[in-house]
Amino acid sequence: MALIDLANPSRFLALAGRALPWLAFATALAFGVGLVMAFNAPDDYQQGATVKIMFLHVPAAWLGMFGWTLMSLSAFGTLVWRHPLADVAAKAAVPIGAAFTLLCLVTGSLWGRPMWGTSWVWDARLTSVLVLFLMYLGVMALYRTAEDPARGARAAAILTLVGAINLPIIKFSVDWWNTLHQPASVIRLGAPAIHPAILTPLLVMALAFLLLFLTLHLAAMRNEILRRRVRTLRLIQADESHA
Amino acid sequence: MKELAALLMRDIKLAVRAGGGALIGALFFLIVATLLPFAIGPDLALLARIGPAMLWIGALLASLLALDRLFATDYEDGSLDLIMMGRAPLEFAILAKALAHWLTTALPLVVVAPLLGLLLNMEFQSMTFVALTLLAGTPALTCIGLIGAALAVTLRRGGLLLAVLVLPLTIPVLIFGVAASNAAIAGPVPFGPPFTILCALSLASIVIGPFAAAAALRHGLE
Amino acid sequence: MNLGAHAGFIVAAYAAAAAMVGVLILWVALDYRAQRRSLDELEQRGITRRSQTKETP
Amino acid sequence: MRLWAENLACVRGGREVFAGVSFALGSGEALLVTGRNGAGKSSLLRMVAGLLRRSAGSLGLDAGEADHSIAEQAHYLGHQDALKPSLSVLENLSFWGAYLGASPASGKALDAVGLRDLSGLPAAYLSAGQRRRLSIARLVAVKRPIWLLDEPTSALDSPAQSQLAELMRGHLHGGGIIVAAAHGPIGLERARELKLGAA
Repeated sequence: MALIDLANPSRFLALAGRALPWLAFATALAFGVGLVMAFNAPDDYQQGATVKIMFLHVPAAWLGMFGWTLMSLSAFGTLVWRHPLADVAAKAAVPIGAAFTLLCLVTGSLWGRPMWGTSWVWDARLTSVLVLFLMYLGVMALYRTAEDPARGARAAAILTLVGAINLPIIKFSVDWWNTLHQPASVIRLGAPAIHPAILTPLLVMALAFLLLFLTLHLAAMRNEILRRRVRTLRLIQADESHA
Repeated sequence: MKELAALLMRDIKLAVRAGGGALIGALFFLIVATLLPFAIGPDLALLARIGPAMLWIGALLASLLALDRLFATDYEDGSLDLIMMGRAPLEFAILAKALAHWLTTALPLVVVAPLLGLLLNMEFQSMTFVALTLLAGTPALTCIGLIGAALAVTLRRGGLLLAVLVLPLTIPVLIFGVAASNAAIAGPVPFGPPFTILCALSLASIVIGPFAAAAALRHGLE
Repeated sequence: MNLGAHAGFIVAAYAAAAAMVGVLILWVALDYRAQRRSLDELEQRGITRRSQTKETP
Repeated sequence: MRLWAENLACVRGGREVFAGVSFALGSGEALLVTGRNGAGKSSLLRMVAGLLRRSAGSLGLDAGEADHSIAEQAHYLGHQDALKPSLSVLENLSFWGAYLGASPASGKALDAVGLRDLSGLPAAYLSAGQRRRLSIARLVAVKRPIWLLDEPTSALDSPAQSQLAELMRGHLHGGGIIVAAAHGPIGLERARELKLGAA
């Protein structure tokens, strides 16, 4: 199934219709297994049971970044290969990626609360995730203001690629910024020792999150194609009644 | 009265729909508040102390910069002419537009403020007080900004001109807004006096703003 | 399975995750229904895409 | 009802656009304002609509509703269509209906300009001609005695122009007054002409 075959929206819609139930089933299964393993995982010797929040926090961070990577690939599709579904994929991925990044921030602050005594601390990694979240909101705002999808597509693609190039730079500068202001009161949010009994549930949860992302993304793409079809039909409706 | 309700609803619908400017102010506010710690450093104690001031500056800029398009879009598509030919007095029509703008731009700021208080490591109690002062102060910012927006239309140059024209006028609101918030948090000064003055400023500007803006529109438009 | 002293935070985290997933699923489902409805309404009015054979409305 | 003007003058940016313009229109009468571009046709209309300050001269409406200004008893159809792209056809029309008049007849107005079956469509999708017809529908939706039309037929195809002529005839027949600015005839048979910038 060459990528080009997917180019035809109607075939994509048919495929999405068939694949969605299976994907949804796989996601539910993965979550079922993941949650059971997460809750039976041993407590971390240092942080006790709060380590269970990590099973949400870390996968959410990975998925937030996965979202932006997916958008960057789609940006290439829009700008370089002019693939008709590229912008649909990018636009559909933005809210989902933003939601996962937000979840990462929320679980991060809930995890930090018992340890640092405050719900937010300018830890380097958490701050970079916050910047990523702001960039997601920027792209969402851009899509919201551009009424005509074609124009919005190219603008969003460029912003996404510029963002992708800047993310490592931001990560580096935030790390440096964090070490520069090494406040005594902050315990470095060191990654907990990945004990196998904790690692496996983490990976399963990560898989579950990934499947969830893909399911939602496929469904959101289907919605976007329908939305654009409504738009074209409305244009035709205006032309026809003009005749 | 019905005309004003129709105008209010139209402006709210326009702001909320795609392309409308409803949440852009809150987003700007979020980004401004997030940038500050990068400049000041993650020193939580310092951030907590200057938190109220930061939130007020952010809210001030967010609500003013979003005002720039208040009359400009209506002027460009010809709606402003018809609004001036309505049965309702222009002052009340402007007040309806101001209310619509306040609901869709300034109110989200008040809602987002406590959330940003988290970033600046402020206690929950101080966050609610800052939100309260913002709630009392943002009507003044909107109504003062009205005058700038009307002038910007007649002079046909929007953007930063509005901020330059209007920012000096908002200094009293800023002073009493931050004073009230700090009084609530640190508090040698009692919360009451600055807060009541802030409310007085808002009430005064709700009266002055629309009249001045209407005068500017009437005499400016060629 | 005892969640220890900070049980509240763990529950809060999982609740937040569930809420977020719920919102996303709801958004996708409602959006799908809304687009389907506008599409059916338009097609009912005999407006069809040019790529298909163009019946006169 | 009588709309009159006595030696109106308009000076903009130090340049005298026109001066000494007088006219009087009774119920059912129409005035066609002609002249080359820049002669001040639009300025005269905007002045009557109260959107432009008079440099000199006076303007009045006898026997209209006493406490309402001319602007509140006039429709103004300018070059722009005063439509919001994100609002639908019906939303745009019913807003102006509610804002400009007591009980707007939006449905009847949409039928009059043939846009009824597009009522749910956002205005962004309309063509220039359709936008112009939706703007004209405003005149039908709300009853106002005076119509100030600035090149009303621009962007209208011939069926729409005859539709407009029909509406204007109905308005005059009902005792209304029309002041229209245009380059050529716009289907107003018994209209007096006022040439601006004859110099």
